[in-house]
Amino acid sequence: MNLKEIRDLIALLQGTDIYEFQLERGGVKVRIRRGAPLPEGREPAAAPPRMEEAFPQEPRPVGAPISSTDRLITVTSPIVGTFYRAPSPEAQSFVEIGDRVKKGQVLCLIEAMKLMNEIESEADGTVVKILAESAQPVEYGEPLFLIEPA
Amino acid sequence: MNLKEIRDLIALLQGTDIYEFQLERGGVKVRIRRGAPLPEGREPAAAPPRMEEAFPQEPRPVGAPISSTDRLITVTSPIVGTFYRAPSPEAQSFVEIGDRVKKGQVLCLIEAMKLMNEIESEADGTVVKILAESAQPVEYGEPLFLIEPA
Amino acid sequence: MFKKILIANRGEIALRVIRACREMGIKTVAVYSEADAQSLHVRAADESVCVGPADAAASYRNIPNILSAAEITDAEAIHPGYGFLAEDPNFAEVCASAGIKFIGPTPENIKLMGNKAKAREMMAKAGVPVIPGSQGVINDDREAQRLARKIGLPIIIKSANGGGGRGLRLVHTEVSLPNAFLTAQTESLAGFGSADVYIEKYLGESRHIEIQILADDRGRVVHLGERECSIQRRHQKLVEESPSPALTEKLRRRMGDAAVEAAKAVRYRNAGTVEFLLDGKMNFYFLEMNTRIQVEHPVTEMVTGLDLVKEQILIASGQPLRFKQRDISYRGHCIEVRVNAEHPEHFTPSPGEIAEFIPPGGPGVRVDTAVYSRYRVPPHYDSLLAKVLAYGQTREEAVSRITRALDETVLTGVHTTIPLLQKIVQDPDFRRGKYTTSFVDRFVPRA
Amino acid sequence: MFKKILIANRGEIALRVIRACREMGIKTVAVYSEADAQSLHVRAADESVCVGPADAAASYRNIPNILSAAEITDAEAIHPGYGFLAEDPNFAEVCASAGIKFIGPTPENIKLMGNKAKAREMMAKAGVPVIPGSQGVINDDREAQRLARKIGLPIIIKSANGGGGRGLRLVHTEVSLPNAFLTAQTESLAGFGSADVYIEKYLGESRHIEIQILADDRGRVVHLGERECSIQRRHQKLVEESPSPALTEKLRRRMGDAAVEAAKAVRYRNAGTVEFLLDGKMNFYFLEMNTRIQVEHPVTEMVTGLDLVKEQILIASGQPLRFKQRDISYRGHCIEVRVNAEHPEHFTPSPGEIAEFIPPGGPGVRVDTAVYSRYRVPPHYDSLLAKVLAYGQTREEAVSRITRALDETVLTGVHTTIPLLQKIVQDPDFRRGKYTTSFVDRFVPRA
Repeated sequence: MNLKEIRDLIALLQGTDIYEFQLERGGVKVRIRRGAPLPEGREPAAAPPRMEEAFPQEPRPVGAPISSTDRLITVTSPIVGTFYRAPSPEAQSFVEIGDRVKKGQVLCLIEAMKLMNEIESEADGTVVKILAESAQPVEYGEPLFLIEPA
Repeated sequence: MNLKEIRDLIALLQGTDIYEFQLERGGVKVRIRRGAPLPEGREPAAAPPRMEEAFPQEPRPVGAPISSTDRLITVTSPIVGTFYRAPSPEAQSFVEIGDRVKKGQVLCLIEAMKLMNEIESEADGTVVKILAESAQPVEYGEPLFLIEPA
Repeated sequence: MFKKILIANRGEIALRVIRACREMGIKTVAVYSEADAQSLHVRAADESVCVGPADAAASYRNIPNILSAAEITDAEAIHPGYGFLAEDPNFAEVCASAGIKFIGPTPENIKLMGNKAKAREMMAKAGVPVIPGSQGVINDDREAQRLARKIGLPIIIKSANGGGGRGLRLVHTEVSLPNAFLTAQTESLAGFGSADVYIEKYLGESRHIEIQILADDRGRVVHLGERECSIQRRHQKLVEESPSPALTEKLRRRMGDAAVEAAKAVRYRNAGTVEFLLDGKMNFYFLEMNTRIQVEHPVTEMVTGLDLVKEQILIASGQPLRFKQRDISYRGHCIEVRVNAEHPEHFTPSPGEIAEFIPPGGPGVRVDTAVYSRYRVPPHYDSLLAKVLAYGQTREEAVSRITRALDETVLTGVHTTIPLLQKIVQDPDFRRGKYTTSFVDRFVPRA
Repeated sequence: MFKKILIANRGEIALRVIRACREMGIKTVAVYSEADAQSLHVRAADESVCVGPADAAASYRNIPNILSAAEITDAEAIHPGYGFLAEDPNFAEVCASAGIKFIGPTPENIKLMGNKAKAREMMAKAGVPVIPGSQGVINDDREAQRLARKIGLPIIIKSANGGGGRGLRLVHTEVSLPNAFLTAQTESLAGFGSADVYIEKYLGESRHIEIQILADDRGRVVHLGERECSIQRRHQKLVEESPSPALTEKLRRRMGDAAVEAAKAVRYRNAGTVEFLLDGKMNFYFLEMNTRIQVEHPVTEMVTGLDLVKEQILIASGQPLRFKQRDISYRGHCIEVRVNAEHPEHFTPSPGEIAEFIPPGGPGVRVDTAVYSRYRVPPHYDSLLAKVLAYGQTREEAVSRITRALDETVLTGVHTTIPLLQKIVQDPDFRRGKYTTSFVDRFVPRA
């Protein structure tokens, strides 16, 4: 199976209500699961903001890795506060995308109750993605960095 | 199995209530799961009668044939009233199980608003089962007789 | 007191009556159509009887089957709810002849008030103010023209057997009168089985205010204050409240007295509502009398603390009213909104399965509904899903609370009028209490 | 007035506070643990912040995270609800030092009333009747013995830092006293961090009656009448009502006055509850003061028409009370039942997914809940699913209505206390209003 086939397959599934699809080529094994696993219901009429629309379409799985592959490590915020990529506005960021980091190395600061808390890397690896913006609030469990372990 | 086959397969499943489908070609293995996967819920504790237990476990499909085979005709009550198998307490029943009946033949009386209403057979055939008891109330659509058509 | 009552209705009002019976220790019999076998009113009743197919004419309006259901279950009385057989004088009569108590007014009350022209005449005689117009039925366009000149245009031509705002013709110019008159007669004949029409002066921007009354067998009548029902679309009420933001204490007393006089004049019995039009100059006029419990009765319950359905049952069982006019007191303010299964802009009905329903709750909120998550709204009956009521110490609190209640209601799977109701209760004029029967027009695209 | 309030709680009380804020036009911030991401209070709030994992110690009791959440969302005030941080004087203090208004009493109020022995002493000084017993803490068993002889057995040994009935020892005989005293000290140290205990005479069959008070910054205090809370199991209230079937008008006034005196004596601020024991001879004694909004506060709301959470917010924002004692009026009767996710006989918690929930509704019924069909009740928090309240013109109507409401409630998938509550409200003694704190024993198998 090549990239084109996969692309075609994805296009094929797009817009259907199939929510699981498996394929094994060797002994020809197909598995299709369709129909929303959640109870379906027609969409309501466009309306002023209401509690029924209060949940984001895809609630962020708090504290869980958001990467598609399990190989990446997600560094999440252990506290609630304000995220800073650098020790001061003028200073350089602790890390940039592509930087190699060591376990225990400071990745960012989170200010909470007037105190700066250093957030350290949990493993050796490479910074693949920075998910929070400097000077923005972060909640508990919010993903901050994706690290590809060395 | 190629993309076209898969596409056909998906088209086939679209609009059905199959929610899981498995196929193994080697040893010919098919698995189809259909009907909504009902979310499980633990049984409630034994409790005093409450509305939550008010529905019978298997609500009688009103007005629908209750026989397992579609060949039988169900004569249902077209009105609400009291069912009588005979014209008077001393008289013989209009019909018994095993009797052959003709279309239009009176099968029973239903008393409603002090009036006796004759209920007739909808077809020629044999009385297979009598489902209501004499002098007992019947509601609209309640099955009264099963007739095996001649 | 009755031991068992049959409820000849469905939906939230059937459940409402069952609740009253349960609290009074009275057994209940639900009737239902084949489309309603899984309905909450069936689930809530002690017994239930299927009385016909989905079509209401063959089930909920099927008098022989409903009476037979009462007979086979030994029900001593029938509560008709609203709609269906509630205002059918024939049904009330047949109940009486079958020895089953009809929980509502006498057949004569229903018959008289069903004839709007006659009712109008009767009220005028009793000294209740009526809108300037004809005395009884008008038979030809010449007569209509003479009257129009006397009372002045514009005028409304109404069917004597219509009601609830159905079968109206508004006439602005004399030249259009003859044609309009003929059309009104034809429509009346087609719609209500009689060509009888009558004429009233059109009063322009006005309010629709109704007075709830209770009358016992001994001729004692009390009123329970007013409900303001001006928020309507095509004479279908959407929002009701009590007290009315328009009434002064004095006017309230005068309208209450007039309603009591109206009820006494026709020897009315049980619960009823006298509808008045209140014009821009604060003059009020008798419109019609509704001879049933009304959809919006909970508004009155919230401010008086009374249970109107229980009072209906007590009266029907022959008990005298337990209170005098001076015992009735009002507290706070209540607003009701009607959540219908309709598209909020085009008002097309929207039956189907409710995916999720989380009703509002908390302080001051009452919900009357027979729907629930995964309930399938049948296409055969009216579109009312739920009545949501908010009580507040003040009108301001009631308004903020009904707004909050609507915002927190989760009801998906079908279209509902919630978005329209949200717009209404957030409208600055509504918040100020400044509105007339034309208020809803601003939210509804012209047809 | 505050523009934004953070609610440091979850479940129905968080929703309750959000409702009050919405009605007042105040923005809300919900905090939640990872286990509560799909909770209704999160859905209902304008903003939400995850403050920790499921374990409440690391989330709902996590002071730094909750204060940070207030800071990053610019919330000006925090409502603590009940439980969690509501009666933590340290939290109230830290809020003050962070410039965030704590919606509740002063840290001093909380600290003082948290020490039951001290509170007792203070109340006795202020002239509020206290149960005969020790003045402050008792330090050794000899002292305990002397006191027991003076006031007479049986006595109860209580932890000074306990409360809500936790950490009690009932002593019937002098010979068992020394041992019981030692055990009580040990348990108090283990359970509440201090070996301080005090002693009260055991009064036998009695009622638990509490008075709701409101106090503003200017020292004005009013009471809102009583709640009868004698229906308890192991000091957990199951059913509450107002008015109490036991009180006379005179006794009500005396207890109300005593509660106001108690609040004034400690310069109390915001909403609070003074709990009294009422013995068989109609003598009442101060038990403790709860320095928070209570689970059962809606009972008072139903009979007074007030919104207690709004009053809390108004007081916290510095506004004076809007009414005097004579402006408070009572109407009708209200009964509340607590529906818990517990086995109705063994009281083991029953978390899990609710299959179907159809709350009761209709006249006089209020439901405060944060659960809905398919909601998963997490195993981490208290078991309260819903508070169901019934209002009636009379106690009789309220009793028949709460019975009806329980009967019609559909709540499947988890075990609930509904069957027990049904038995309680149908009990002839309950119906007569004749019960004491030992009432529930008859329904509960002995351990």
